[in-house]
Amino acid sequence: MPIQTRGEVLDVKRAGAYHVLTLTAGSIPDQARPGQFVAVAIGGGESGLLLRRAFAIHRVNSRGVYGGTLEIVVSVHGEGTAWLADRRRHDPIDVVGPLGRPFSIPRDPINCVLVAGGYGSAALAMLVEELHSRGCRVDLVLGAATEDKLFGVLDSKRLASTVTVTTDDGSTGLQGRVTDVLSDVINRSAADVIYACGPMKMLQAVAGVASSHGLMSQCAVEESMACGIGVCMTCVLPVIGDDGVTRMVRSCVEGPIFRGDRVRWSDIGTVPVGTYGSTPLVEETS
Amino acid sequence: MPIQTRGEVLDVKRAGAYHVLTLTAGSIPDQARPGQFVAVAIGGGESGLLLRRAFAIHRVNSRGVYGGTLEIVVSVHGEGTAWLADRRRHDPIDVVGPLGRPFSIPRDPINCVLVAGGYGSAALAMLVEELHSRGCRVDLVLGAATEDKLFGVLDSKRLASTVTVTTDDGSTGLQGRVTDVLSDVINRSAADVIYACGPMKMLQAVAGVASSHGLMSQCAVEESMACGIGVCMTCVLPVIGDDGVTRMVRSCVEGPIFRGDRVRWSDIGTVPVGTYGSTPLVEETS
Amino acid sequence: MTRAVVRQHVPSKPEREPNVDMTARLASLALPSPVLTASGCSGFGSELDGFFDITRIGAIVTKSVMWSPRSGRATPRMAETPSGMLNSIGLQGPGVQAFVQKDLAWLMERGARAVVSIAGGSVEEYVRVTKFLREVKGISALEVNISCPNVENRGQVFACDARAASEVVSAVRRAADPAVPVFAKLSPDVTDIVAIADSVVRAGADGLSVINTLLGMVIDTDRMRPALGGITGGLSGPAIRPVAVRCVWQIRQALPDVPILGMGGIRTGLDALQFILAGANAVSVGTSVFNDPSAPIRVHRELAKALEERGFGSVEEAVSFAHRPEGYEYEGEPVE
Amino acid sequence: MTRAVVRQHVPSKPEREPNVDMTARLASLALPSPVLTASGCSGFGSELDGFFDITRIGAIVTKSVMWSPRSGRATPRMAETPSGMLNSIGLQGPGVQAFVQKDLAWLMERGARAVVSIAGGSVEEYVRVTKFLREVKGISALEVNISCPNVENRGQVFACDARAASEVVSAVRRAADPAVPVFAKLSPDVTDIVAIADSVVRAGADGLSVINTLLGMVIDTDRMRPALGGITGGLSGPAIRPVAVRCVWQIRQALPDVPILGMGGIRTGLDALQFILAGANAVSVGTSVFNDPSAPIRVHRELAKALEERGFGSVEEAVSFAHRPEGYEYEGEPVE
Ligand SMILES: Cc1cc2nc3c(=O)[nH]c(=O)nc-3n(C[C@H](O)[C@H](O)[C@H](O)COP(=O)(O)OP(=O)(O)OC[C@H]3O[C@@H](n4cnc5c(N)ncnc54)[C@H](O)[C@@H]3O)c2cc1C
Ligand SMILES: Cc1cc2nc3c(=O)[nH]c(=O)nc-3n(C[C@H](O)[C@H](O)[C@H](O)COP(=O)(O)OP(=O)(O)OC[C@H]3O[C@@H](n4cnc5c(N)ncnc54)[C@H](O)[C@@H]3O)c2cc1C
Ligand SMILES: Cc1cc2nc3c(=O)[nH]c(=O)nc-3n(C[C@H](O)[C@H](O)[C@H](O)COP(=O)(O)O)c2cc1C
Ligand SMILES: Cc1cc2nc3c(=O)[nH]c(=O)nc-3n(C[C@H](O)[C@H](O)[C@H](O)COP(=O)(O)O)c2cc1C
Ligand code: FES
Ligand code: FES
Repeated sequence: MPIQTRGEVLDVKRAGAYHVLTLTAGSIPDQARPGQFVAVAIGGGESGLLLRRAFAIHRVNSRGVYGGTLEIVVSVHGEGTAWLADRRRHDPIDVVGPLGRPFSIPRDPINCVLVAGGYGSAALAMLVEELHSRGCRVDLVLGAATEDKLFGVLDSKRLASTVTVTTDDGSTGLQGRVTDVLSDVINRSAADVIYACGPMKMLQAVAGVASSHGLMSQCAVEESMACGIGVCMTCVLPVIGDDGVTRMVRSCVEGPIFRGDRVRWSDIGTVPVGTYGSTPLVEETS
Repeated sequence: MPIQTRGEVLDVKRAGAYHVLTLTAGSIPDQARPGQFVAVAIGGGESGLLLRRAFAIHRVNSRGVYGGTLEIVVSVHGEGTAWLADRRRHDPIDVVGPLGRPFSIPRDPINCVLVAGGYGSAALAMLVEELHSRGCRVDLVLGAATEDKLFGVLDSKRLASTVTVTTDDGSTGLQGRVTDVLSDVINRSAADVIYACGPMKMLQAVAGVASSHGLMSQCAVEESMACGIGVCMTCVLPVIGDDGVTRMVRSCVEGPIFRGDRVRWSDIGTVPVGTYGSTPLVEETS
Repeated sequence: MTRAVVRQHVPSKPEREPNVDMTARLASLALPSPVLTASGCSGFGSELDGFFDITRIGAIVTKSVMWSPRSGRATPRMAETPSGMLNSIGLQGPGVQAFVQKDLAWLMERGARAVVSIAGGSVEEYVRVTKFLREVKGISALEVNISCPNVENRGQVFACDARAASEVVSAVRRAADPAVPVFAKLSPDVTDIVAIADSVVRAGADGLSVINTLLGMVIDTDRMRPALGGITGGLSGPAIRPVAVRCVWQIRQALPDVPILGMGGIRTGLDALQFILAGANAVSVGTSVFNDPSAPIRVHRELAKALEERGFGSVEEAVSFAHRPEGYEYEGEPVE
Repeated sequence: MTRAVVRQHVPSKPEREPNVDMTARLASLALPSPVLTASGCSGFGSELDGFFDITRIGAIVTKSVMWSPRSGRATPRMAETPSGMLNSIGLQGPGVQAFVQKDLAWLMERGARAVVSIAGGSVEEYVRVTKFLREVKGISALEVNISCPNVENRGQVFACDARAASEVVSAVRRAADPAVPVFAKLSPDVTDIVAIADSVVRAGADGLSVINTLLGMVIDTDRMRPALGGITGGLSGPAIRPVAVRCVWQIRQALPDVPILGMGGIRTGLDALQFILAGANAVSVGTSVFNDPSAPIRVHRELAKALEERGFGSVEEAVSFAHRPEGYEYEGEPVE
């Protein structure tokens, strides 16, 4: 069960374009599984920013000097992330987590390809460890617009069999997109399953490549979330259920990990015709 | 002319119940005169507290290592003052000032009694220096509810001829109110004029004592202010003009220093009958 | 309106429970706390139960439910705004049948009180939902969300027209179990909320929920289009609190005896106290739950403490206290 | 509504002036900037002139002036609220004669443009003020503050009734110098703001100022009474921005050609851009001045930069741009 806890910032480090924050966070580190996230409150009592911000749990350390700690990787985007990047050691911080369903972990030691765009790799670090500890082969594909927006390349090399890097501008690695190299990596590694985290467009493309190879993909999506705990219905996207019916599904509690072949990527931002409960001719408020 | 400047917190010290903040503040320290105040913005860009908070300028140092600096004395009251008390060295801070009209300074070296309640003494420090430098005799009366709410007693002893202290609970000095001792001090020091800063009720009482001795008093009032610069009309109180007519006068630009005999103390919070422009039978919005 | 003789501020020690009767009387209900959740901000209760014991607050007000399952609107469904947010969920929900079988059953079994919020696109739909709920035992109250477009009248929102609002409320009142109080939830987006309040009370509402969201809009300055899939959305959160308190005050002035469930931007116990002093018999905590999932129980605690410090022996004594006549002065003013 | 062909985001160097024509066309006016002050939030201009050159913004909108001097309401006149504030000033002012002799004369001599806001308790008072102002040369526009209680109709606010609002506006339009545009300032506290907008435009308004404050209230939880001397007050600041943007959007949808001066919670250039994209031809910055006395000129600068980054060559191209049809897509979406 998720908890709410008042922790403390232990450290803020720059890593390329990102800020890595280490936080104490009660029992969250003990509970956290790969793919889960936390929701962080922004500002103090005087804050006009009401909604928590969601961040993948990058790493946990359940037995540090300060009790359990966790790391998040913050890309500054708007006011909330700017505030976080501005934190200093010992600042208080209010965290809810762990949230969402984790990645499914294979029982057998199979071959896994993990694909990340930008800070998406932050969400994969714990997964790499877990898969590795289960004897899986892990091949990584990391992409970003520019070199400074890559995250965790060096770190990944420790446990992954291969790490392939792409950048849009060719500032490092291969010039291009992760999907330009994905098929090759899949073939080379004889992949059994794909894990992915990154921008929606990338996930869509990765899910497509996976399907074309007949592979299952698990994608960590990012939808705007007001509550993060399943009570507000803002974070939905159209997902096809086991019964073949499309539903508007909450990504905070039923995700953020979805099977790539189940998300109706092209229809995100719409309620596709035939969605369960859709009444296209009537419009209602709130 | 007041300016707006982005300064930095250089120091935060506790002093009894108060926090003394030292700020860099552009050219404000150079311009500031005794009795003027600054208006400080609360919170960063994410702040939901829109209105600046007003603080008397306690001291200035126009040639410090960091350029001009000023001190304010903060009594924690609500969210805004709590935020200020929480500042740390090098935090940015946005200051507008110097605001308001200063105390009138006598041309001749006369005898002055200064009365302060609580943190009101913060507003009198520069005045003491100024009066002293002009050869005035200065006698101080400082009162507060309890000892920790007295401010600047020791400091005052340096330049004042006498310092009389009262507390409501008798925890230090004489038990009672400043007005219990004021007549004595006036007589003892052969006072020519009274200066006062503190809660409205105290000012009213001091103005009364001054009048009963036939003395002029200058009182620094505290009204809720939305703008502090004269554009909003929230900070008014009923003041009798030279023409004998009562007007609702802006305390931010026409005050905060008023002659004690001109403020209609008992009528604060009302628009007294006969006030210029009052139309008691009609109610209008905004 | 009960008037209390107010005693001096009594600073309370944090450890012990404040000595205040927190029972809220809301129409025929007696709830153990005057703090409820708000419809659409607490799902059907189960998610919050992990953060605090939901049986300890007044009630869970469930997400407005319609007759059929509904997919709701396209995303984006939210936009953050200064001290608030916009939402355009479009009443996504399972339909009343699945709601009763699954969600309401869970709440009942859990021992929590449920105020069931209902919605409809026509008077007929409201009645159908109400009749279905009539067969369910244990519902504390119905809250009628009338901020829905009337499909039979060019989508005009029921709550914005005294006649349409009264029609819905009177039909629901007639269809519902007579023992279950019916609350009408008012929209602030009207010229005269007192007139609407008066009409729905005449139409049979046992109480009023005040207020629903304000109609608002954000333009996404990157896409240069409305930020929400639904174009406009409902504004909620502390930003709207002054409007909500004003609505409660005005209605209490005009209707001294009507039970009022106040809401709009409540974040702390003192915020809740504002509503109660203005005339609310109980309050709902909505958007603040997104910031602090245990906000309802924290608000309850803070409110109990604030009431005790002000010398009230019960919530009821504080209800409408800010309306007391001029002479009736409060003694406990803090001394400098 | 001018539609622009939008070019790619052009990151601008901070040093040079953005290459954007900032002329605002508002009825017959051509102002050098689309950023104005808001009535009641900038006095009569002189105090702000110390913080920035007031001749560089579109205009100073002066505090609403009535026929006679007015003392205004009792204090407290303000209460801070989340991301906003309440005020109940009660139109304190010098009366139109002293205003013209002293304040307006100063503004004219200073070379600033003045939009003069007028108020009244009756149609007759509005007309009297207007006739007096007709003799004064150099006024850029009149803004008619119709959020005043009508003393002849039990204090009902003119702005809340289409007929009363139209009567005032048509009388002012007839009494004013025909060369001076008359703007009617609308209240958001109505069920249907488009209906009011439509009426006052039919009554002769050359443009609309959208919006005035929302009616709100704060209870002081220490005194346990309404915080304001005036009991209720007007809510302003960023808190109300989504309501204001929605009002501008709705009016622009219904009245494609009416000049709109948008306002309500504008703090930054991107906030101003929201209003312009939603349909405002120019904007007023009100409450934010209290936070940042040079906000109007900063908003002007930030807006110019934001327009250039989005590929607009002029303010005018951006007006109503968020209403463009679906197919008309924006090319400059940021790439990850
Ligand atoms: C499950 C999940 C995991 C995430 N993990 C990370 C991570 O590890 N590192 C990281 O840098 N970012 C992550 N994000 C995105 C991050 O939450 C947003 O960048 C952040 O909320 C933006 O806040 P802001 O105040 O800076 O931006 P603003 O644009 O000012 O935010 C305004 C509102 O929109 C919401 N919002 C804006 N962008 C996003 C977005 N991309 N996703 C969700 N909500 C958004 C905000 O939460 C806020 O409510 C994650 C998002 C989700 C849903
Ligand atoms: C000219 C002047 C000089 C002052 N000098 C000092 C000083 O030297 N030291 C000091 O500690 N305080 C001083 N004050 C009072 C100080 O401004 C308030 O205590 C402070 O604004 C309270 O803010 P808050 O957010 O903590 O309280 P809140 O009650 O949360 O504030 C809410 C709103 O009310 C206003 N407000 C509340 N109390 C006061 C008050 N007493 N006076 C004016 N506005 C108020 C705030 O500015 C804010 O807008 C002075 C006030 C004025 C007008
Ligand atoms: C995400 C969200 C969904 C809501 N859904 C409903 C709803 O289904 N029915 C309803 O009556 N009110 C709904 N509301 C309105 C709230 O119940 C409440 O009246 C309003 O938000 C004001 O209270 P608050 O500021 O505490 O949130 C919703 C509000 C939000 C923020
Ligand atoms: C202190 C104050 C005084 C105001 N006085 C007037 C006024 O005299 N006439 C008027 O038309 N509007 C008045 N307003 C409303 C503003 O002009 C503006 O319409 C409203 O505040 C919304 O804009 P904002 O959020 O930018 O302040 C006043 C607002 C404030 C805060
Ligand atoms: S974010 Fe509220 S339900 Fe998912
Ligand atoms: S505080 Fe605005 S006029 Fe004085």
